[in-house]
Parts: sequence; C-alpha cells; structure tokens
Amino acid sequence: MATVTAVLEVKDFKAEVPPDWCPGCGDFGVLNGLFHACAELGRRPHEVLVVSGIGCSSNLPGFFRSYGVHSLHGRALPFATGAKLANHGMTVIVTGGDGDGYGIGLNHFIQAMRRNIDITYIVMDNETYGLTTGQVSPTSETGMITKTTPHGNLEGMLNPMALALASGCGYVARGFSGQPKHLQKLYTDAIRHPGFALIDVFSPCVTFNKHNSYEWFRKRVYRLEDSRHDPNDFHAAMDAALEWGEKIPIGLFYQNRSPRPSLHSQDPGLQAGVLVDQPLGVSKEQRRKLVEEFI
Amino acid sequence: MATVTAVLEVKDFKAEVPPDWCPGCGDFGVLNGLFHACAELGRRPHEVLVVSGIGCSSNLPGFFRSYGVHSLHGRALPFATGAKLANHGMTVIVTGGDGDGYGIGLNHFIQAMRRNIDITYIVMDNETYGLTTGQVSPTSETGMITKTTPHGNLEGMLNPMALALASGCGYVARGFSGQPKHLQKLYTDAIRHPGFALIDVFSPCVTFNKHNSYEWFRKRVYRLEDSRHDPNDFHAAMDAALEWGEKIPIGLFYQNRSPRPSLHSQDPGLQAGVLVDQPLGVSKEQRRKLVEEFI
Amino acid sequence: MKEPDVIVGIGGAAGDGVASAGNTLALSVARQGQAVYAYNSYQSVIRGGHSWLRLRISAEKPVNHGDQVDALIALNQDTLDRHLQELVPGGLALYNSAKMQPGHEPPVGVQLCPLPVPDLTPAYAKLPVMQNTVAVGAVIRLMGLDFTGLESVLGSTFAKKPQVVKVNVEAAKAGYDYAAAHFLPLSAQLRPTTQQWALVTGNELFAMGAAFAGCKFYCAYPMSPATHILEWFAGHGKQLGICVRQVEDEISVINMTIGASHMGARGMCATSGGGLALMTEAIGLSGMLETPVVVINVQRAGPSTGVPTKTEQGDLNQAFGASQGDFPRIIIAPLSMPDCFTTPALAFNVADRYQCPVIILSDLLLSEGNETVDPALLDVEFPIDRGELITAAPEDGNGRQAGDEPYLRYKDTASGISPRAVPGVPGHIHVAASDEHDEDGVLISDVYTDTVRRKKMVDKRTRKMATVFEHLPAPKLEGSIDAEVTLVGWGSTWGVISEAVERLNREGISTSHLQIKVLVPFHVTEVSAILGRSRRVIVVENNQSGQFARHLRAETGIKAHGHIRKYDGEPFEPKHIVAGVKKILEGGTEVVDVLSTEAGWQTEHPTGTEGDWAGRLVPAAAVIT
Amino acid sequence: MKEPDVIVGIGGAAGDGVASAGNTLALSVARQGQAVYAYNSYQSVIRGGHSWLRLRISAEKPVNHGDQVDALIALNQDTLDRHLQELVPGGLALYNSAKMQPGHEPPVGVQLCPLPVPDLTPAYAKLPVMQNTVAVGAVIRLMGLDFTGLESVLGSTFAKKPQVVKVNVEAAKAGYDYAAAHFLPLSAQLRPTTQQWALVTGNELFAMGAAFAGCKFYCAYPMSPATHILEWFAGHGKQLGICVRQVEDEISVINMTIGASHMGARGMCATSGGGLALMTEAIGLSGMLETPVVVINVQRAGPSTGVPTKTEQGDLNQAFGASQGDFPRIIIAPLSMPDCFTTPALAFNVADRYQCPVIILSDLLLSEGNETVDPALLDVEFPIDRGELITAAPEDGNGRQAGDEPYLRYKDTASGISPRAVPGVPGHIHVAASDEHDEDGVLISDVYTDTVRRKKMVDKRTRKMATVFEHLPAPKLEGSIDAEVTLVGWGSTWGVISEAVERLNREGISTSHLQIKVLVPFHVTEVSAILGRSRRVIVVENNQSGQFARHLRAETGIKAHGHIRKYDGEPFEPKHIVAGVKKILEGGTEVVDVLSTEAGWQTEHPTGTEGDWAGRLVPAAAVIT
Ligand SMILES: Cc1ncc(C[n+]2csc(CCOP(=O)(O)OP(=O)(O)O)c2C)c(N)n1
Ligand SMILES: Cc1ncc(C[n+]2csc(CCOP(=O)(O)OP(=O)(O)O)c2C)c(N)n1
Ligand code: SF4
Ligand code: SF4
Ligand SMILES: [Mg+2]
Ligand SMILES: [Mg+2]
Repeated sequence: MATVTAVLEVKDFKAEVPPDWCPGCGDFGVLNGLFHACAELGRRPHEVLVVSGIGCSSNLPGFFRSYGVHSLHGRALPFATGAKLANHGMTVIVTGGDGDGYGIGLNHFIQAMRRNIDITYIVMDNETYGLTTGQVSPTSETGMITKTTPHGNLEGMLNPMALALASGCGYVARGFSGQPKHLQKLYTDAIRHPGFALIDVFSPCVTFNKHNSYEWFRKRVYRLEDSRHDPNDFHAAMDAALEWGEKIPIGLFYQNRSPRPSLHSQDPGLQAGVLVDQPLGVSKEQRRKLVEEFI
Repeated sequence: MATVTAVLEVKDFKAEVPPDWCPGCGDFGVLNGLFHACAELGRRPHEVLVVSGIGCSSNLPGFFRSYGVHSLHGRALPFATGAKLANHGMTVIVTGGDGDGYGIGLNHFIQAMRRNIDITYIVMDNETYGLTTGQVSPTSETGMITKTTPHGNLEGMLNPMALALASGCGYVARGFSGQPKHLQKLYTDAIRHPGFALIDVFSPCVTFNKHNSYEWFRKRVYRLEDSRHDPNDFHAAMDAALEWGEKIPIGLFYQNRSPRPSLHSQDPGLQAGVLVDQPLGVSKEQRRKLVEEFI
Repeated sequence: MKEPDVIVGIGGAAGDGVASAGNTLALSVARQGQAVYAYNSYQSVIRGGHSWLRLRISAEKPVNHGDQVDALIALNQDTLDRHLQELVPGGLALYNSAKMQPGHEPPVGVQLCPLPVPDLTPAYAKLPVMQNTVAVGAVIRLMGLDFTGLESVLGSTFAKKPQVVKVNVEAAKAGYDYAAAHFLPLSAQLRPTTQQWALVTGNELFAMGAAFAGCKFYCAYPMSPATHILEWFAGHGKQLGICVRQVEDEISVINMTIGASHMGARGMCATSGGGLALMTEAIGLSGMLETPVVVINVQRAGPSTGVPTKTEQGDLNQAFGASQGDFPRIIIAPLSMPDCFTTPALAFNVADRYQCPVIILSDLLLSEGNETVDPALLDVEFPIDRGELITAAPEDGNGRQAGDEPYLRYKDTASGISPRAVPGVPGHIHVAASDEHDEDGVLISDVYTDTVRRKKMVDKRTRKMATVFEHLPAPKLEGSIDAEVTLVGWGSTWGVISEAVERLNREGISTSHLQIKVLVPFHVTEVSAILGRSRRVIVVENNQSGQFARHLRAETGIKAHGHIRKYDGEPFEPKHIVAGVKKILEGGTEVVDVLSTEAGWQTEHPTGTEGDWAGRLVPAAAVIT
Repeated sequence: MKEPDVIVGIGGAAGDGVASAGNTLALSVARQGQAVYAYNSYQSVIRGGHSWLRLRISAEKPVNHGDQVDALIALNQDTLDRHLQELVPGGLALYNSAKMQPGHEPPVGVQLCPLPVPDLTPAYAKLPVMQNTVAVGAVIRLMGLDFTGLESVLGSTFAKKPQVVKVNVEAAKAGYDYAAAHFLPLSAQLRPTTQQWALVTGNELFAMGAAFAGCKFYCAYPMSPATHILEWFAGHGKQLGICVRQVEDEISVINMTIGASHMGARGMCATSGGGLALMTEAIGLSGMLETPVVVINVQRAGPSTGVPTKTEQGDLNQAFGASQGDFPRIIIAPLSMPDCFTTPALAFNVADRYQCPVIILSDLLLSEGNETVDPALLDVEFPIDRGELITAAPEDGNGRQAGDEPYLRYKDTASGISPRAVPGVPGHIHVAASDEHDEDGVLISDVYTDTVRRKKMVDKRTRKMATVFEHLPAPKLEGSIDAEVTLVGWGSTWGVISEAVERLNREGISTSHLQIKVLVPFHVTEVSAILGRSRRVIVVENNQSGQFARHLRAETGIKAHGHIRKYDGEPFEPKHIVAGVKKILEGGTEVVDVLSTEAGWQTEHPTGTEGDWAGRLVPAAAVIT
C-alpha cells in the first residue's frame, strides 16, 4: 500500500461528470468523504481502482477520478478480488449498495472477508433498492412498507456488522453520510488496514425511502468513539453490532490488533511480486521440466 | 407440523436403493439418525419432502423413502423454500454438504435464516468437496493441504454457527455422525422447531479428508448438554460458536425461546391455508374488480 | 387507420410531470371512447434529462405510437426547442408562454399556441405543475373532445382532496376554454364513442393474466423493465391468495418458483436479460425434473447492463441457448399488449401439459408501454389445463391400492409424457433428480449409469413435444401470398409492422405480413409453406445481429432477402420500416440499420463525442429561459 | 492405420485398480516407443460398479480408442463375464485363475490365458493388487514387447520404496515369463521404436498450454470433467508464478478472472455446462467492458446435472447464446488432445487482440482421455500477441504528455478496436462500464442516453471482428471434394471420424472429412465452398438434437443429408460411424442415433427398468466367484 505519496487535493479526484443522484441523496456525502480521504492518503488517482456493482450507489466510480469499473449487479467484490490479485500495487476500493452487496452479492461479501483480500468495501446502505425505485432490501427493517411489501416486510433485517464479525473481518465500521468528516476518518483507517475492511454507511435515499430519513438517523446514531467502546474487543463489537433501536452505534466497531496476513501477501503464485509485472510464459528450462513430468 | 402422527418404523423410511457412499463415510450416520428421527416424529413418508443439492451428501434423498428432490448444486434451500410455501403442510428437510451450503449456496443459507422459513437444514460437513474428490471447502481449516491447496489453505475457516447466530436463526445445533443417538435428538427438536433450524454435522469423508477423521473429531468434540451451556443465551451461544481447537462443542448451541413466526404463517397470500389446496384462478367478482382498476 | 388520429407529444425533464400529464390525458380521452397507444422514452434519472412521451389517440385502436407529432405539449424550453421542428403541417405547439417561447420559427402550417398559464390559473404561483393541467385541457379541446372526460378523471385522481380537484378542474377548464377562444382546432378531430377502455401496460397484463390463469406463486428480484409485474403481484397477492416473494437474487427466484411448481402450485417469475442469464442453470433443472416453470424475460437494450430503460429484442439467442444439454423448452413472444394478457394462460397450460420450462419473451416497449384495451377482453375465464397431474390418490394410506403397479414418475410412455404426482400424495413417493435417472427416478448417473437407460430417458423427454403444436397456434400470413414483399417480424413489432404494411400497400408496394409468436418449437411446416412462396422476405427486428433471421434460417433454411434492424434503444416507428423496405427494394443494400436522429434523442453530454444527430434548429445557448 | 495396433481392455470395479494398471501399461509401452490412446469409461462411485478402460497401442499414433478388444485384462469375474464375448479372433483374455474363471466358452479363435497369480507371486496373499501387475507383465509379453519399459516404470513409480519396486518387478516378470511359456502371442506384434512419448490428458494440456502462453491467473470451482485443470494449476502455480484460486462459485470465478484480466494479467477459467450457465452473465460483461477472458467449458452429458462422468457435445447452444444482447465472441473446439495444448495460446491471442470473451469447448472424452504426444510438440514457445495493450505511459506523471489527445478507452477507431490501457498506467484514467458508455467510458445509459452514441458503440464493437479470420485458421477438407460422402464433425470427434473415413474409403465408399474447430465466428465462405460442392453431407455429433447441424444451417443455409448422433454417455467408436454412414446410404433414414449396447455398459440396477442391452452370455447367477 501507498508506496509513493503525493500532495493531492480533493479536485484531483473529482470526475468531469457530475453525479446524477437526486438532490439530497446520501451518496453525495459518501463520495465527498472519499474525495477527502483519498487526497489525505496521497495515492495518485491512477494508483487507485474503484469497482462497483449496479445501483444508484454503484454509479459512484463514474463521479470519482481514478481507474474505475462499473461491473455487474452484486459482482463488484469478485471482480475487485481478481483485480487486486493481479495488481496488488493498486489501492482497491469497492463501492455499492445494500442490495448489491447484502442481497445478490452476499455470498461474495462473506467469502471475501474469509479470504481477507486487501480491499476497502464501502456500502451505501439506504435500506432500499434505489435505482429500481424503492423495493425492499435485506437491510429494510422488519415491518417496513415498500413497493414490494405493501403489507410490511416479513423478513428479519440482515445485520452486516454481525456477519462481518462472524466472518473474521479485521476492520468493521459504520458511518453516516450526514457526518462526512467522521466518514473520512473511517475511510482512511480502512484503506490503511492491511486486509479486508468494511464500512457500512447509512446513506439515505431521499426519494424512495421515506422511513430511514436523515432525521431518523440523526435521532438515533451515536459514535462509538464517544462511548467507552474498545474496538479491539470482539465481544463488545458483537454487542454493538446487535444494538438497533432508539440508539444505533456508528464508528469503528472492531479492528483486529494483529490482523491475519492479507491474501495477496500469502498466495504462492505472487511471491515474485506484482503479477502483472512478471514476464509472461515459462522459461525454456521450466518448460522442459514440465514436459518431463509426463514421460 | 405433524398434524397426524402414525406409528412408524425406521424401515418405513428406508429406500430400496442402498447408499453408494464409501464404506465408513460419515453420511451413513447422518442418514441413520434421520431414519430414527422421522420414525419417532410419526410423519408419514409421503408427508415429508427431503431436498438436496449436489454432492456425496446430497445423494441422501435417494436413500430415504419420502418425497425427494435432488436439485442443483447450492440451490436446495431456494427450491425447498418455494416448496414449503406452496405446501406448508409438508415437513421439509434440506440435506447437503458444506460445499453445497456454505460455498456456492451460502447466500441462500443466510437469507433463508433471515426469512425464517420453516425448514430443517442438515449439513453434512466433511470439510471437503467429497464428490469432486477432495478439494478445499469453506470449512476446511486454514493451512489444510488439499488437492487444490497443495501449499495449505490460505483462507479463514467459515463459521456456520456464528453466521447462523448473526442471521437470526432460531435453532442452531451441531452434531457428529459418530454419535447418531445424539443426532437423532437434535433432528427431532429441529423438525419440531417452528422456523428455520440448522444442524451442522461433522460427517467425516474417509476417502478424501484424511485430516478431519473420526479420530480427530472424537478427540475434540464435547456435548454442550454436558456442560453448563444455556441454549437460550445468545452470547453463550456465540462463545460456543467461536470455540475451535482442542475442544469443539456439539449439541444445541442456541434455541430462541420465543421464536419469530415462520414465513408461511405470515405471508399475506397464504392466509387462506395451504397454497396448493386453494382453487386456481380468480372469481368472476374479483376479476371485474381488478379490471375496474384500469378504467 | 380509417379513423382520424392525433399524436400528442409531451416532453419535459424528469420531475416535470410528463408521465402524470400523459396519464391524465390518456384516461380522459379513454373515458370518451378514445383508444390510446403510448410510448414513453425516458432516462434512468430522477430529475433532469429529457422525457418524451407520445400518445396516439383515435376512435380506432392504434397499435403503435406512430411516427410524427401533431400536438406538442412542451413542459420546458428544452422540449420546445427539440420538438417544434418535428411538428407536421396542421400541427400545433402548446407551451406556457410565461416560461418559454420558441427559439425559432415553427415549420410551415404549424400553429403556435402560447398559454398564458399564470393568468389562467391563480394556483400557478404555488403549483407550477398547473401548467400541465392547463395544457392537457387545451389539447383536449383542440382534438375536438368535450371536457367531461378530463373533469371526471381529475375528480377520481384526487378523490380524497376536494380542494385539489377544484383547483385542477378550474385550471383544466381555463386551458380548454382559452384554446377554444384563441387557437384553431387540429385538422384531425376525434370522434367520441361509447366504447369503454381499460388503460394498461403489458406488465400489468402479464401479472393479471397470470393470476386469472391460476398463478399461485410469484417470485422475483427487481429488474427493469420487469419490476412492475412484481409490484402488481405484491399489491394483489393478499386479496387473491397468491404467495408473492421478493428474494435475494434471480437464481433463488427461479429455484423457488420451480420448487413451488413442483408441489403443484402454478409458479411464474420474471426478469430481464441479466437476470435470465442467472436463471439459465435452473431452466435446465426444470427440463430435467420435468417440473414446469414459466419465466417472463422482458428484454432491454444489451449487452450486459446495457441501457436499462431502452428497448431491444436481443435475448432470443440467450433464451434458446439457456442451459447445457438438450431438453424440450417452449419460447413464446407475445405480439401486443393484449397478447401479454393471454400468453401466461397459454404458457401455464403448455408448461403443465409438457412438463417443461416456458420462456415468454417480452420487451420494454410491450411491457412498459401503455395501451387501451377493451375491458370485455380482460374479463375472461381462461381454460386451465394441468395436463397429466396427480394431486390425490384413491386411498389415503401409506401406499397405493393393492395390486397397483408401482408409480413411476418418469414412466416411459408412448407420448413421452409421464403422469406427474406432486409431493404429498400418498402412494406416489419418488425422488425427482437433476442427475439422469431411470423411470422410477433412481439415479443412473452414478454407479447405475448405463447407455440404454440413458438413451431411453433422453428419448422420452424429446418425444414429449410431438403433440405440442396442437396447443400452439401457427402463425398466419396477413395479406396476399403473392405480395411483392413479405415482412416477417416477431413479438412486439407486430403493431408497427402492421401499420407499415398498410402504408406500403397504399403506396403501391404490395406487402404481406407474417408475425411469429411461437419461436420454439418452430412451426417449420407452416412458415416454410408461406415464406417458400414469398417473393421477397424482409425480416424486421429490434436488434443488431438479426437473431431471429438466424433462427428462421436454422429452422427452415430460409434466408431473408433483406433485413431492417434497429438497436439504438428506441423502438421502430412505421416510417422506419416503410423507408427500409424502399431502400432494400432500390437494391444494393441487404441490411438497413435504422437510426433515430431527431433532436429529441440527443443529450447534452458533458464529455461526450460527436455524432450525426439531426440537430436542433436553435443552439441551446440562444434559448430564452 | 498402417502399423499393427493392439487394443487392451482392462475392466474391474472401482477400487480394483483399473486406472493405475492402465497407467502402468501405458507408460511402459510408451517407453518402448509405442503411442497410446486411452479412454476410461467410469462411474461416479468410489467402490463397486464397473470401470472399463481401453488402451489402444501402436507404433503409429492412434487417434481414438478403437472399437474392439484384442486383449482383455479382467480384474474381477464381472469383467470376464461382460467382455469375453467381445474379443475378436486372435484375441485373448487374461485373468487370475485363482479368483475367476470364464462363465462361458470364449468366441472362436480367442485364447483363454488364466494366470495362476498366487503361484507366480508370493506377495499376492497380502497384496491382491499384484494380480494387476502380473497381468500387465503378461500382456506386454504377448504384444511382443520386451520387459525393460515396464521395469523402468515400476522403478520410477515406487522410486522411494525399493522393496515395493522389487516385489512389483518380480510379479511383473513372473507374468511376463509365464505368458511367454504358456500362451500364444497376439497375432498383432508391436514394433518397438525409439520415439519418446509424453502421456497426457487434454486437461493437463489445457493447463500447461495456457501456462506456456502466459496465463497468470487461473480461478475455478471444482466441476467434473474440468477439475483437473485446476489441480494442475494448483500444483504448479507456485513454481510458475501463477495466481491460482479456488473460490465460492462459478459466478465469482469468472468475475475474478475478468477482474485480473482487466488489470492486464492473462486470465483463464474452466468449468462444465452447469458452471458455464452461471458464468453467462459475466461473459456479457467481458463483451461490454471489452476485457478479454478465456473460458474453457468441458462438456459432459446433460441436461442439468446429467451424467457427470459421461461425455457429450451438448453445450454449443449454450455457448452461442451465453448472455443477453449482441456482442462479439469467439468459440473454439479443439479437435484432439494435442490441440488442447495449442488452443489456449490461440484463445489468449485473439481474446487480447479483439478484447472479447473466448469460449473453448472441450468435452469429457478430450479432457479426461489419455494420449501420448511427441514431447517435442510440447516444448514450444508460443508467440504472444497482446493486441493493442497499453501497459505503460511515456511519462510517469499524473497525466499524459502535454498536447496529447485525452485517452479514450472506447475510441471509435476504424478497426473497431480501441487501444486498451490497464489500470495503473498514468494518464489513461477511465471507468469501464457494463452500462452502455461513450468513447470515454462515461455512461450513456443514464441521463445521457442517446440513440446516435448508442448505435455508434454497438457498431464499434461489432466492427472489431472484421479482421478476426486473419487469426483463426479455416477448416480444410481432408479427402476428395468429389467423394460420395463428406463427414462433418466438430471438436473432439476428429479422431474417430478420421478413422471411419479411412475405413469407408477402404470399403469402397469414397468419403471425405471436414472437421470444424472454430465455431464462432464461422468460416462461412470456406465451409460453403466445400460443402456446397459435396455430394452428400453427413454431420456426426455427440448430442441428441444436432446442435452443430443447426448452427451450420443457420450460418450457411446448408442442410445436411444425414446425421449420426450419439447421446448415451459413451463416445463414438469408428464402427458406429461406418455403420451409420452405410445405413444412411441405404436410404430411408436421415438421422441415425447410435447406441452402445455391449454388455459392458449394462449395470445391475436394483429397481431399474429393462432395456435392449446386447446382454451377457452367462447370467450373473451362474458365475463362479
Ligand atoms: C442480475 C441483475 N438483477 C437485477 C438488476 C436490477 N438492479 C439494478 S440496481 C438494483 C438494486 C439496487 O439497490 P442497491 O444495491 O441497494 O443500490 P441503490 O440503488 O439503493 O444505491 C437492481 C435490483 C440488475 N442490474 N442485475
Ligand atoms: C454449478 C455447479 N458447480 C460445480 C458442480 C460440481 N460439484 C458437484 S458436488 C460438488 C461439491 C461437493 O461438496 P459438498 O457439497 O461439500 O458435498 P460432499 O460431496 O462433500 O458431501 C461440486 C463442486 C456442480 N454440480 N454444479
Ligand atoms: S433514488 Fe435514492 S439512492 Fe437513488 S439517487 Fe435518488 S435518493 Fe439517491
Ligand atoms: S468420497 Fe467422502 S463424502 Fe463421498 S461417499 Fe466417500 S467418504 Fe463419503
Ligand atoms: Mg440500496
Ligand atoms: Mg463436503
């Protein structure tokens, strides 16, 4: 990570195309925090790869000036995993929505944590499917009325924080797009964390989720940093993960003090260095040896 | 569940075709326990549906005399969910392997728990891919040498118990096919539990997993029932879920005292009773009303 | 068309209320016996951009949205600039003169109709959307209709807020009266009728048609342009006793649907191309288990995520090739919105009878388009044919009647169809397996693999389809077999091709029309008999590579003489096809790729590249705002 | 074939050591310059069942496993009962006379060769598998080869256990000597040569060929019959610097592979039909991002889970229809095991050059079959053509050279190919999007949707393929254009058709052969030129519906005169094709569905239905065990 650092500003990360999110959409705050975090970290735009799936939130790479991929709905993490393994010199950030990451993409999310690939995963969690205009999402509250649950959502709310903890994720945090400075801090720490890092961000969909509004969140969220929470305490983190109601914690839930080595640092095939920097093909000598195995 | 009970014996549930598992395979114990549990419960074979995916373990429905489906690799849970919703008068059991359920099928597993569909899910967890002859699985231990990890598995072991707890599963248990009587008890309780129930079963693959042998498990497993574990205590359950090493707990980790209502009992479309018993189509009156909406 | 028709174009940015103005207009004229066909070209954005809705209105049912604009309602300056030049002689442009004015001269014969909205409605100051109501009132007057329809629609729309009704009715009436006093009516004046109309979309009809046909389980994952089917079901599941579920992904969707269907519930699901890709593995499962399933695929512009709000007919190859190996499947492409209503019933019946997957290929045009349909056509009780389905046993014991043959789920019958017992029925226990299996369901993929049983089972499944054409109507040629040109289309292009054929014939180019609804299996005999005699076959389809033309050739050997294709995101208009046919007849071209270049389709792209748009007459900079 | 050949059949239950005996034999004869082609018909079971391995051995390289048995090695009684009757005159049966004896008279001219194994090797009592070693020793003698090859193989196999080597060599030698003393040699005696041979499988060659061609990232989910490719890579990734990962499912597999490829690493993955179904959505992603990816699909008997250990060519439709919408793709089916070695290199080069997905269609026969290949053919440095790839910028700044045009990832070039910069290169920042996008990558699916840019981008992608045939070899007719019959096959059937052609010509039916390797895009001109002149075209393929025949007709309009198909799980043998051609020539039949009915294919099914197996001569009950 961050082998070279340059002096960079927010404008270096602003794409020419302005975001086309609805005015007031929470995703603006998320993007803004990311501009600041990347400027702070000093990675140059061409050394950063932002990968997303499909959704309002997943449009983010188009508004961020770095290499970007707008992949398939739910498949940003596998795409980014392949990308990171191929060029682990890059800073790889994955951005997307709750539907993208916790719905269709949930399997990849859990396995990516298990595999500890060095990716920062930012989920713009608006508790709905924004781009498809407001259906129930895995993080919609039980009982919530949406276009597809007119009698109320019957399913239990998916708990990304608890799942992350249960899956061995070494950096587990939650932010709120109404608090971009706080977000920025979570981002920079997450990107610096050598392994998989999750930041679930409450990012209100002002158009289709009238329930989980800015107001709703503002009334409830409190910062773990302001409480006596110890982010190295797994059990405390699990307790925080289960807290949902009048008070909802944001901030750093958990960070592993001695994190497992990240996948690229361990993969036997990557021991010579960055994959894309290696010569293609096989030496004459190796070739002979390999053919020999069949004789 | 169990509206009518009959006096049934193990032989009522034995299929004509004998299992073709390798001699000594752990799956025999799993099947045996299930014969006994079903006989004990008194559900008649035609009132039981066993659905599996693909794998050695997933061949189980072929050896069990009840309605059965041998579906796609990883897709037994969605198939069974549809089946249960269509006919919730049936007892629905899903059987499969760790690859099937925690690898390719993991997303469905988590969502099924969230949605609390009344299914008993038995995973024959042999920490390997048996049918494809011994590759690494999500529950293979870190460092384990397999055909596809000749230098040792680099990934963190997936923890099904912790994931189940984090996903709101109301009945979370683990068994060992070396202890079929104990298994039987877990099965009957699980089937009686009104909602999703997980039983992860250590079921050694004697042919391709030389590491997690009967011996290996026998040395380590202890029954939670024999310790001071309180299965209504979520935190204790999470602690048990995280225990892995010299001692590994089996038994009932967690059961929700006041479980959430199961999905079929809540679905607005099922309020008239079992779906397949309802008349097809729409009454003349309803038809008129529906067309009216467009005028 | 024999009756006069008016095409009203309503344009504005997202948020300007294009769709709701259009809806009010459509419902209003429908209440005066006018039929409507509407197509909304919109973008995936909540505010801004350019929405362009065209409503074709006539006492005679239009079957496409036409290809000109008679009356323009500009909700913003941009719309006026883009579309004024498109108006035909005799046409007119309505706009709020307090907010905009034309940037250039209108075409000859086009009437400018500035509406001084603030003066006409006191509510405007607070409710700028009143401009829409005024304009709708005005256009209704100019088409020659009276005010009653609009008044009643406004009354029912805001039924719970009498004050809102009042304000709207006043504004509408002001527009209506102002138009009467200040503008010339359109040359085409509509003839009121007493026909009742239901205003529907293809998606709503898919859903309602399926419910009428006994759909009991509907499962989906949101995906444009199929999502509204889910929304209709979600809104009606409770009252109709249908289990409706939104689940984690399309893989889960189809497997749940097959699971429900396996138990005997009629199950359906819908998605678009990307979702269908995820469903393909389970389409093979349905084929192998011989458990019916109905899947609607609403095509949108591809490949990959593509253009989610734009139409295309690009998924035929995918539907045909869905899943590995050989197994019978049925693919049906409804030709019109009313067809969307009846197709699920047909699909369920053949799925049940032939115990196989059925894919319905719709597209954005059909599924999201709006059309009026005679409500009598919707008040139908579909015949339900469940095929050889066993849902109860003679004796409710733990076995079957003494002396019965053991039940074989996959019995090798002469017809290839094996009576299907659903789980729960006593005495019919079996395992349904995705592995190859014998007649009793026992795997023959494992230790019991053998060649003879394997071939027997493949042959059994294949043989099932021998009688399927008894249940699938063959296509019929419209027009003369001796016509100079035969246009061949499939699915949603039926309406637009029909009109092009009418025009070509009027212009002296004798043209006939063959539209294909059943794509797989293919009516080889009937189609070959027709096209084998055709003088010049031209295939019209909404994709780049000519997927249907290839399918036609694969099935019948017939190579079309010409192709008219469109894949720019917008649907065909009759004029495109007329021009395409002429171009092909002129010679030198075999494939005509149609491109819509009107200024209405152009966007102000901040970094975008150039291209050959027809362009606006006045540059954006010169616009008065 | 001009050289004599011997077909050795080794049969037994799973656990009897069929595969390892076969391997020892193959390696041994290969060390004496004999070429081998082996096919193992096995079942998915760890113990029991019936495995039937045939090795065809000759100084001249065989290209299929033949269709008779010259020497039978029965490892259990069941094998002796099943296969004795299949032996041809001059053939012989070897068996451990202490454990089994023939249940019926051998066919005329067949020599029974009982081996008193316990007497020949003192190790037998403890190691019953010694019977295999004795039999291998014996058969080597009877084929006319000396003992050195076998001795050296046993030496290297057990290199670390000298005692085991000793015991095995003694047993083998005892069998060798006993055969010399007691049995007549086979009439076909093999001619030792000095040719070196490598004994390989198609899957190993895919893996090694890909590695040689610069594959740097390999990702897979286990699935028969593709798993061994993963296993080869896993075993060699460390030494070769290849990142090899087994991940959670096939969706993840292909998306990771495309991700790696997107960064500039050559990425490949492999699966079978069900896995390919899950990959289809991302194949469209590769098409839209214009990020190359190479996917191997090893076909097995379908549909659905089907028969995982059996062969078929049933996934052509699926590969062709993979993913929604239109985009360029390439599909290549290697013709032989050596072709498996070179195809990945070809695939990588065209994938890089045309920035599109390439699907390689193999099948179980090719991928899991064993063949000897001249090692010189494997010691190859493949030319690597990465197409227009930008991996470094002139200046390592935060931008490009002053005055440069801004970089456009999807530049609308004349060739349709846009130079591809990989992430990490300064000055070439862009977003690659699965939504439709403009030349600079900015979405035009959203607020910036427009028709002209949309069509431009579709056309750009389509145009790319204009030059692709320069890199994809056209098929060539083997034999005379005037032949009475032209057999057309694709992929793995090349070897078996070749031999059938030879035989038919020998029998006076003049036959030519056209084998198709590049399926998409199709060499329409070349194939039409050839088949347009053919007198009678017969398509041979290993599936039920004739997927290739349909493809051929779709592409060229050519309708074959006859079809020879097989879909019982077992591959074609030359005799099937010879008989099929004759049957078609006799008239009255257009489609010949071949079925293997030898007793070897029959299983003892506990509940199974009857069928027309050729049957065993002696019922199992009468067997002496
Ligand atoms: C395979 C597939 N299924 C469905 C879709 C349609 N789709 C696009 S975005 C989306 C959900 C968006 O929700 P989320 O990820 O929460 O993002 P948001 O728009 O709320 O930011 C869906 C279902 C798709 N693109 N691909
Ligand atoms: C889509 C798909 N991918 C891969 C496979 C191949 N496959 C069959 S079983 C299996 C894994 C079996 O492992 P597990 O579920 O743990 O069952 P076990 O055999 O160990 O009991 C795999 C990968 C398949 N059938 N379908
Ligand atoms: S729909 Fe919701 S999530 Fe999407 S841009 Fe608008 S506010 Fe944001
Ligand atoms: S391979 Fe392993 S899991 Fe499969 S049957 Fe044998 S012992 Fe059991
Ligand atoms: Mg969301
Ligand atoms: Mg397993």
